[in-house]
Amino acid sequence: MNVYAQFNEHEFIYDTFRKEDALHIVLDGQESAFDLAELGNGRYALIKNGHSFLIHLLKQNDVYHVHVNGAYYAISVEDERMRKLKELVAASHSGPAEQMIKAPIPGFVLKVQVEAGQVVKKGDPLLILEAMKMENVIKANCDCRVEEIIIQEQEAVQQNQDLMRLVTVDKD
Amino acid sequence: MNVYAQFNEHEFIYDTFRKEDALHIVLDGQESAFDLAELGNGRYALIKNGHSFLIHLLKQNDVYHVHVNGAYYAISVEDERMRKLKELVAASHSGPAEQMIKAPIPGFVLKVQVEAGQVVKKGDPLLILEAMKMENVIKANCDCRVEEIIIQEQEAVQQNQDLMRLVTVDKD
Amino acid sequence: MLKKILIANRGEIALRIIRTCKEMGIGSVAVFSEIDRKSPFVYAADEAYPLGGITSQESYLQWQKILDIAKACGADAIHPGYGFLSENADFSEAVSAAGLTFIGPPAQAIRLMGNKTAARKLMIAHNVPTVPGTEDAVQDVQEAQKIARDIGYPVLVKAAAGGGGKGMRLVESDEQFAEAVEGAGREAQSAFGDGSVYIEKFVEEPRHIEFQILSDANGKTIHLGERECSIQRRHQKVVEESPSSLLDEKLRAEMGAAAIRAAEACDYRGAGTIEFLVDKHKKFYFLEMNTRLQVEHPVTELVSGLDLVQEQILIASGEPMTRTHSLEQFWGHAVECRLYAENPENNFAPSPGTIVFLKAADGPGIREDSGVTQGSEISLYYDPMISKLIAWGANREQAMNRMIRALQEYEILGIHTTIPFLIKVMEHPAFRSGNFTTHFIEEYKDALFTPTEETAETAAFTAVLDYLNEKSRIAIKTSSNGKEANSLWKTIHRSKALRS
Amino acid sequence: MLKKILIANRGEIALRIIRTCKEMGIGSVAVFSEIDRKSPFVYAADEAYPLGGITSQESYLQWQKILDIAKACGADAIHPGYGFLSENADFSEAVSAAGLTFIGPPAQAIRLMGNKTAARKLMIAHNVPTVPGTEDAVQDVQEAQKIARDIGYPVLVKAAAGGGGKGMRLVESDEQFAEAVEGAGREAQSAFGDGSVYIEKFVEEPRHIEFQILSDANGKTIHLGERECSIQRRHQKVVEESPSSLLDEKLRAEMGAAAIRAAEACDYRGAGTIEFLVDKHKKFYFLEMNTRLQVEHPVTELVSGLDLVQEQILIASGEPMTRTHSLEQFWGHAVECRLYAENPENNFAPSPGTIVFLKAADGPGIREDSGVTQGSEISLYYDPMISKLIAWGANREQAMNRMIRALQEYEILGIHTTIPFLIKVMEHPAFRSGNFTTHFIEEYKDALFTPTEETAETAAFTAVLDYLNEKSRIAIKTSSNGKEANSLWKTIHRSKALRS
Repeated sequence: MNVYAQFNEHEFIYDTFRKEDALHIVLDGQESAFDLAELGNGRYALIKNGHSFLIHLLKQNDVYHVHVNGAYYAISVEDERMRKLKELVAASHSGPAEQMIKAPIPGFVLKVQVEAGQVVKKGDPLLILEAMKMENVIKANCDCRVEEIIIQEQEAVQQNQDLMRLVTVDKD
Repeated sequence: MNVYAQFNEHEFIYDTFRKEDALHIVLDGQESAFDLAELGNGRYALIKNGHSFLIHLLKQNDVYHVHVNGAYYAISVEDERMRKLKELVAASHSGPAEQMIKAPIPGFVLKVQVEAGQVVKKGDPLLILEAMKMENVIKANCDCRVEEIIIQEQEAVQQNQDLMRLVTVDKD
Repeated sequence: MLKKILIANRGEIALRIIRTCKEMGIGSVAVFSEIDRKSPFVYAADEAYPLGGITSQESYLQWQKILDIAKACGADAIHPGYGFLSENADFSEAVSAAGLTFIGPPAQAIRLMGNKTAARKLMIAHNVPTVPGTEDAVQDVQEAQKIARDIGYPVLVKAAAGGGGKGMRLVESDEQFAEAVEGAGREAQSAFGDGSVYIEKFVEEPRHIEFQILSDANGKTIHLGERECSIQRRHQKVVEESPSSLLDEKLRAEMGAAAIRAAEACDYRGAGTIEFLVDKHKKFYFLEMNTRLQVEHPVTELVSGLDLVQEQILIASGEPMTRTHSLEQFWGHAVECRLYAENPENNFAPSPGTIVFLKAADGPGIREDSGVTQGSEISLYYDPMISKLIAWGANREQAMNRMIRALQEYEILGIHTTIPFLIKVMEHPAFRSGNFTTHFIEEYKDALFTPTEETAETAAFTAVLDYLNEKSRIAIKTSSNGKEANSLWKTIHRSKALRS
Repeated sequence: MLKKILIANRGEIALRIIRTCKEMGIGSVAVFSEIDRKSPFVYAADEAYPLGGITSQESYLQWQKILDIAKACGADAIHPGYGFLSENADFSEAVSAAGLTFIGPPAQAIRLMGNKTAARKLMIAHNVPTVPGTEDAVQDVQEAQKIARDIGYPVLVKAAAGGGGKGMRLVESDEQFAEAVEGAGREAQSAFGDGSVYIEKFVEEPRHIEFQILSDANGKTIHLGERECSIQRRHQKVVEESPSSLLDEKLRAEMGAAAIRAAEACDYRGAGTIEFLVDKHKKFYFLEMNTRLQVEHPVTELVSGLDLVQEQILIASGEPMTRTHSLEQFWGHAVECRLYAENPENNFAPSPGTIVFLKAADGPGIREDSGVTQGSEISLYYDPMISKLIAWGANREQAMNRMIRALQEYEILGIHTTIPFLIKVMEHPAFRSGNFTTHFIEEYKDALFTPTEETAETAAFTAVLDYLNEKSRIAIKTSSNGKEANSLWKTIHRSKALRS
């Protein structure tokens, strides 16, 4: 069965199957010999084709947060079945999808940079949240229209508090 | 209620009581103001009369293994009731008490230094156990008579394996 | 010698000071906010007393409480660290008035150097170069042009009431001047209702280079060489090193002498730092003086062999300093990276949380000044800097290589840190060449913020293994009717492993 | 320059070598036993291959397997570390025969210095002092007495077949000699059935002082000063430092020159150590040469600024060494403490187990070369040394004070370590004075093994709190019918806390 791992714009497509009680993982026709030892606390010692790594892995909200050699990756994984299921759901879904923007950290709303009804592009700044004396720009994560602005400037917000409701803009 | 804490030849006798929902601990007429914060993993931050300590505490087989400032203490604690109970049991117990000497670590019996029937003093060497390329002397922990020698020289032993049976010698 | 020192600070710098106290046989007293009860600096100190409160305002800035604790516990001195009360002249005075020793300069020196205009005038009077420009706004174009010619082009024309780049012009030659002043004036007039402008020398390819100075109880001042602090993000230093690749012996001697003049000008005592900007012509200009211990002091310690906190305590005790001459020969090279609990992938957003696993880097040439440990909770209330990693090498290349090695092996789980970003800085060709300016991060941001792809496939591979393992566990769980299932790894991971 | 190095070792020294490889941009290959699969040195290396097996014999001593792996993975050199195969001349030869570079001296030098009698003869021939004595047993009393007079009293008379002190006599003057030889001979005859005896110079108040040497590819040899290693337990070094308090410049120059002669005598290449005994008259005697990297090499690194593993790799690559002159000026002072997984309260019994919490010491002047991490399992199969803590100071006192500070703040839970004992060594007046011999631990064992009482009451107090807390929890549990009870601390510990 194919398993897809996505990181930024990259996608790695692994062919995985079980044979003689062993798990086989093939990428681009190359099979990896591997040994994964769990060290506890989300730490793993991986040897893959002789190359040795210490890996930190933490799964949160379906995203794998992975550290290798001081580098950090946020990776999404899904298999063939899940992907097909998702496509079916997406196709059957009518009307624009709704997105709730939540506060990633507790803070203080310094500035709201959009207005209700405004159309924004993915990456456009929505508001500035101040926390730990630092300004944090909260950006749109899709091409959207701002449906509702729930908070106000100068308001203190808790982590995960709803800030804005967006709806995706139909590209067709 | 009195609580006794023993460390080597020292004994600290604490008077402990509860008043107004608070625990009071008095040593030699001096009460301590304290704040104990648990840090996890057996670590505690103790502030006692303004003095601050990081303490490692691990309880094993009724002994508190405590590390403070790089020093190590093995401390036994009992309260008045327990102590009285013990004394009653000891008084009612007839005949000599039996002691089983067990291997504290896996190893190899290099030399047996006593014979069955031999009377030994507390601290006398009983046998030498080799482990990690080091010789470890196992000593008598009481004034005793060697009742039975269970292992032989040149024998490999597991941790906690019975090595020798001793009986306490009546001092009267 | 002082006997017991209260440290009016928290985190890594409190721990740093406590350690020197221990090494000198001096008692140490911590004070702490409610948030910091479980912090390493609290249990590392000999004594600890609660300040109560959560925010800095409620705790570490509560002088009267701090003074009361100091007196009650019999401390004879207060070390303010950096930040918080360290550059507060009134506090310094209050400490002295309470009969205690303030480990820092006299209130007068703090006050003088804390006032930008006064400090600038004092420096000019003592022949310490400052960025040339007009003190007051000029409205006459011809007079302004005369000044611009004196300063030498390029110059900046800046709106007196300005900000945000409005009413600002960069003027590269005399011919452009008149038009630029008029344009800036018009723009300023319309933006701020005030058309007056300043003229200031434009510092080209600026580098931030500072000198560590020590002044003993008699006012005898030495310098301990420079620190290169040009790698900055939003005017916050990120990486510091000593010595600087820019300075040669001649420039070092000139700047060092200027730094000593600056300290002498304000009748300084203790450890202080003179910050300079150096332009592409190696002309240097006084920026400001920090009248306290600097965050980046460890790089100077490594190349000088001194313990700067110990020197501060010696000076405050009226004892002679360890050295009596300025540092002329550096012992190798040292680099410091500040570790922040921030997510560089998300615009350096603070990353509060609990450190669930921590294994610092160790081995040759690595020093760490950390304020946290496994189990520490990083809150949003204080500065997000959690630790400083410092690498020493016989030369700059070895120091950088050791730093990369240490950053790569540093393990911290539960919060985001700036480690991935710092590795990119250390590896960047411009940083490695030693040829960079304070614009480094802005200039190379594309390279510095591109995720590393080298180990991406390995990360993806491990995530896939975990995914498959979890799925098979669920499968087993379901089929065996809720019974606890074993990890599939135990059966699968060895089977293919290491056969090749 | 070498491109990829296989490290035929484990633990801290494997990690130490891997780190230098990384810093030099050289590939590193680990090989590991079954026990070591999860060890830091395995995941720190670029590549790792299993040797299988558990004991050293089954794993790290399996040369052929190691050579096969080295060839298969394309390594061009093997670093043996210390112990295991490091002083095995046959292995060194086999590595060369396989077309790989052995990072160490030629087989011939290993063989020569590995043979005690041959090495002794070679040293005498090259004017390197050895402990005077008879090579062969003497049976004629008068001949023996003549030798004893030549050597100078005190001498030891030792049974040729002896051991355990039987048939041994210390002779302080000529008058006692004849009787002592006869007595020793009789005792030896009755104990071992062989009455022949040796005569050997008795080294009074011996100190173990060794010199680090480096010989480049052309045989040019320099020394990097001495290490003081007199603090030993059962002939195992426990604490090492550099420089030694005993040596003055003159003695250092003499011993350094002798060390260089010793290395040149065996046509040495690479890093090596010449061990000497120094007696109370500051006379020094060659003891042996270690033809490999020494456990205690970090103290020399800190006072010289060199990376000795880097020097080994440079020399093995045929590149010039970093220094071309012997070290005459030390950069401050360095002390190393070896941390063993042993229980000093129980006669240093090994303390295997899992490290459940680990927070190493950090801060100014502290370096650690560790081989373990939190979660590591310490087995009984290998050497119980788990880490080396090294402190640098501007002088000996600061280095010692920093070491004590670091040992006190070092946190390791789950196994016993020698930390409590090391603190006592560091604090002992004889150690602090610099005036001690190899008998230090034996001589002062009463003080070194008396439990610290300073913090005993605090420990007892905490144990009592835990006891009361547990009891009250049981009580609550019982009364509330098995419902999970909260810790009483939450309610009690704050109520009395910090009110005073």
